[in-house]
Amino acid sequence: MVGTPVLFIAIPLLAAFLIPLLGMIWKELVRIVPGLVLTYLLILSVNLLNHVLAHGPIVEVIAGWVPPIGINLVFSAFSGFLVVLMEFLGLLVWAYSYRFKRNVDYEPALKYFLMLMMLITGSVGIVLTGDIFNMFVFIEITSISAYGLTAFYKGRNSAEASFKYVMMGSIASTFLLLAIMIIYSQLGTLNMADIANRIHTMKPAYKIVSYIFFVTALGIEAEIFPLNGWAPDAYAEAPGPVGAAFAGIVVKAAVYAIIRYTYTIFDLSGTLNFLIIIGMVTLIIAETAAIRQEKLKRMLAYSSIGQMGLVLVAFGFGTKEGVFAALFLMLNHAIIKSLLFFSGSYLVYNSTEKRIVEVNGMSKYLPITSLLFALGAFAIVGLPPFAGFWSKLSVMTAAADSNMILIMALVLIVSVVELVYYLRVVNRIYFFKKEASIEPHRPTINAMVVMLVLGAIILVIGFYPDAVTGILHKASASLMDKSYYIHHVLSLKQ
Amino acid sequence: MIYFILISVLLLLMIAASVYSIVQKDLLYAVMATGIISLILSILYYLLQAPDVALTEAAIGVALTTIIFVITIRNTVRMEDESDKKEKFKSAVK
Amino acid sequence: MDNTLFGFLDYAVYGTAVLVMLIGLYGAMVKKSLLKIVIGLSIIDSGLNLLIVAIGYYKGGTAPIFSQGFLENFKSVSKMVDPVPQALVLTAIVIGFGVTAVALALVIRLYRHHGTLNIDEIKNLKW
Amino acid sequence: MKKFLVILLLAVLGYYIADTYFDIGFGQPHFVKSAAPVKDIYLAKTQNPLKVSNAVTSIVVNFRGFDTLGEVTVLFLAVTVLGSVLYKKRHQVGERSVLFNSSSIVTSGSKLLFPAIILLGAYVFIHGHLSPGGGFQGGVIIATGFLLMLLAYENYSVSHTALSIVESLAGITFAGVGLLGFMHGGTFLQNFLPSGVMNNLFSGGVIPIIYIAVGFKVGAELTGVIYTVLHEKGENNG
Repeated sequence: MVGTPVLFIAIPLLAAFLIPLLGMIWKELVRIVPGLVLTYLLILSVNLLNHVLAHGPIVEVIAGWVPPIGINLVFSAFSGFLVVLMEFLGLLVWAYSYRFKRNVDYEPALKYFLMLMMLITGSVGIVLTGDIFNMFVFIEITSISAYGLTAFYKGRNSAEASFKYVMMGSIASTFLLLAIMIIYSQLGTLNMADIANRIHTMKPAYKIVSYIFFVTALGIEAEIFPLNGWAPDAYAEAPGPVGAAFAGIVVKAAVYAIIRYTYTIFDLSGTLNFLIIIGMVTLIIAETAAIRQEKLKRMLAYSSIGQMGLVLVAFGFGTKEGVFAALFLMLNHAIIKSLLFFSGSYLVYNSTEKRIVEVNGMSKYLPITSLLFALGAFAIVGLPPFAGFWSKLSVMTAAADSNMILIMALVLIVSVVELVYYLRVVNRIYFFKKEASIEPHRPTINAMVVMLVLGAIILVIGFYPDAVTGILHKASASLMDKSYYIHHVLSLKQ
Repeated sequence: MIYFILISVLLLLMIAASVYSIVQKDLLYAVMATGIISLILSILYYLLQAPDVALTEAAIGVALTTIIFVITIRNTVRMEDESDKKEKFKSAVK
Repeated sequence: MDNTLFGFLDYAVYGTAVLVMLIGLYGAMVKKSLLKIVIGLSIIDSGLNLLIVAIGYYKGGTAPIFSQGFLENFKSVSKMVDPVPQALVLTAIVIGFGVTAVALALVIRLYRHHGTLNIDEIKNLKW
Repeated sequence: MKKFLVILLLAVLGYYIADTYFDIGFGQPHFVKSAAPVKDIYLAKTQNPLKVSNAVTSIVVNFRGFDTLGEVTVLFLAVTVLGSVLYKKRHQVGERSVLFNSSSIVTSGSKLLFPAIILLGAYVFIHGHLSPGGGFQGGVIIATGFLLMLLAYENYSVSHTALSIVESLAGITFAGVGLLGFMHGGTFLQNFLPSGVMNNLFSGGVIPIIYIAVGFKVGAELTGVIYTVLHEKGENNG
């Protein structure tokens, strides 16, 4: 054993409290320390995941009180996989923005890395925690950092986007607390495993109301239609790497929470069909909206919302193949969408409006970045032999196994729609002429390294998907095995 | 009986204050009404046997939230419809 | 104390809390002034907190404090109100204050940019 | 039309919330029969191994101390975000808003009250495990003391550096005590001090230490919030 799951929360918090002091000594430390913390946590998470895959889940108890008395953290194969993904992406976002924000020597830039680190910590906390109220606290940590990061730039409409996000976020926390209190008032406990163990004794009416409140609250963070009004604005107005962090980290945490409530905690019958329906509606609305967008980042944001809808649909099959496909989609989406955000924000760096027409002929100025963007675009559409192909294929096979022909057709149609709007951008990059010659903003060396790493991962998964499928199978098995989770958490002795 | 009347009056006052703070065009008075809501809440918490929460609500809700609202109003506008932007908090207080 | 009066209170406390929440939600959804929206959000929080504390209340219970007086007179834990919702509300109040402060900071910055608080005039982004 | 739709939506929502909660019932234990409410365990353990008088304190600081750690982090982040959102230019603190011109009665009265308020706040958070109150309440009371001084004196200022040092040290104490418990007992935030005698000032193990740290942290953070907002005099309207 190299460490325990609580370090994922304790170390970043300690660092966050230290950073203002360190900043008084040497300003550069404000940037470096979050990177060191994230590196350490990535190594820790990989080690723990290896341990968990071999020996079964770790349940960490806090303050010496076993569940259901105290709060506990659960590092299973499923949550561990997401933690590794989040810490990895967080490290990449940090490395990408390290020099990007360097020339901006004003106070928000110093706080940027602190907020980024807390965004990742909050998301990791949502994934790890085994207590519903503790999850509320982590959701608030994540959202407050996200408000600050959205409002980062002064010149744009970022404050407005952030205000929208604050409004939706506070309504979300209201619903979350209402649902938590309904459950507490019936079962007298806040521990997830304990609730799952006893939920069959609750009145069905209470179960339905609290489930709907939970999904409403978490759906705001997970960008489910019609609760995603804040998302395109926040993505468009926040700095590029933050958009990648939202798509890759925050949304993943919220989807995790919805899935945890649906699969483990509630035993309602219709929830899986409910997930399929909201997922399909979100998918259709978001993809049709993405075609109409004129700004690059808004288009990417709608595409991201649509992908989350597809993930929910895949989770809604309720089979092991469906969960596997959903996890594969989440992994691919996190990596590919980050690459698109990273490279896309350089392609439109020169304009303030960030319109899609700005990318005309950028391949002459930024050949490698353009190539990486095209790679990401093809991968997310699902063209072989890139990573996205395998996840779309696994969704199709899972749908076929569950006899859902309609969904297979829908996935195909949506892929065509995606192909249309992504090809439109790639076409502009390669085959349109720039009217005025510009001085392009070249990617900094670390940004380039980050993008190349992501591109390499896309190719590796594309040509050799077995590299990840083993872990994904184990993760999906760990999510499906509800009684094992309950038993494992509640069997701890003082 | 007194307990009953007290709670009923407090609850009615709370609803009245919340309606007032939504309806009132003068944001300063609206903020004062939210302060009153918090004050009533802290008494209610005390009656509901939650002294810890009552203390917190009294300090945060009544004092701090109200004051940062007032500072914000001082830095922005006082009237909701903004037809008369010139009317400022300062002149009203003097 | 009279039972019928308590019967009325059964509905009064929850009803008021829900009503206050709805009034705040109405303000947050309908009003045009940014500050009014923030006021609405803080009213929602008030109603919600009252609701949570009311869930933990037991008729005739005492505050969850083992003072000298309690230990001498009552001795029985069952006479105490539920302390868990109170602990949760403490957390929720402080978090709500943090969110309100952030929202107000954004209001100040929006006013600096646009010179107005009316959302119809600020709306550059599509809703 | 929009108002009508909103009212309709709210009526439906309100009906479901109210219906559920009315059904749950007010004023008596409402747990289902098979439930084993954690509150009974909390109340029992508060008395015995912990020897804390205030059950809310024991829950907030010990049983659910992780929530509290997250909560002070939320406040810390709120201060950070506030500074980032309201920042104007480098090395330039905004002009102070003057809410009202204070008379000499106000100023001298504030001067008289200030030490009393600080003392009250300190008392509240030191006795958090014995009586109602604790870190949050004490911290908030201290912040109101500073608020009074900031309002009464136009030129009264709090050192921003000192605030952030106090805040950071208190935060490090909290997380550090947690990690000490981790090293000592194997779990984060575990109590590693003897719990003493009930209703004594020195009882409850690490609970008073954590609550004092929370008090300092919350006090510094809220003072920081007020200070930051107060120094945001609008540019457009002088």
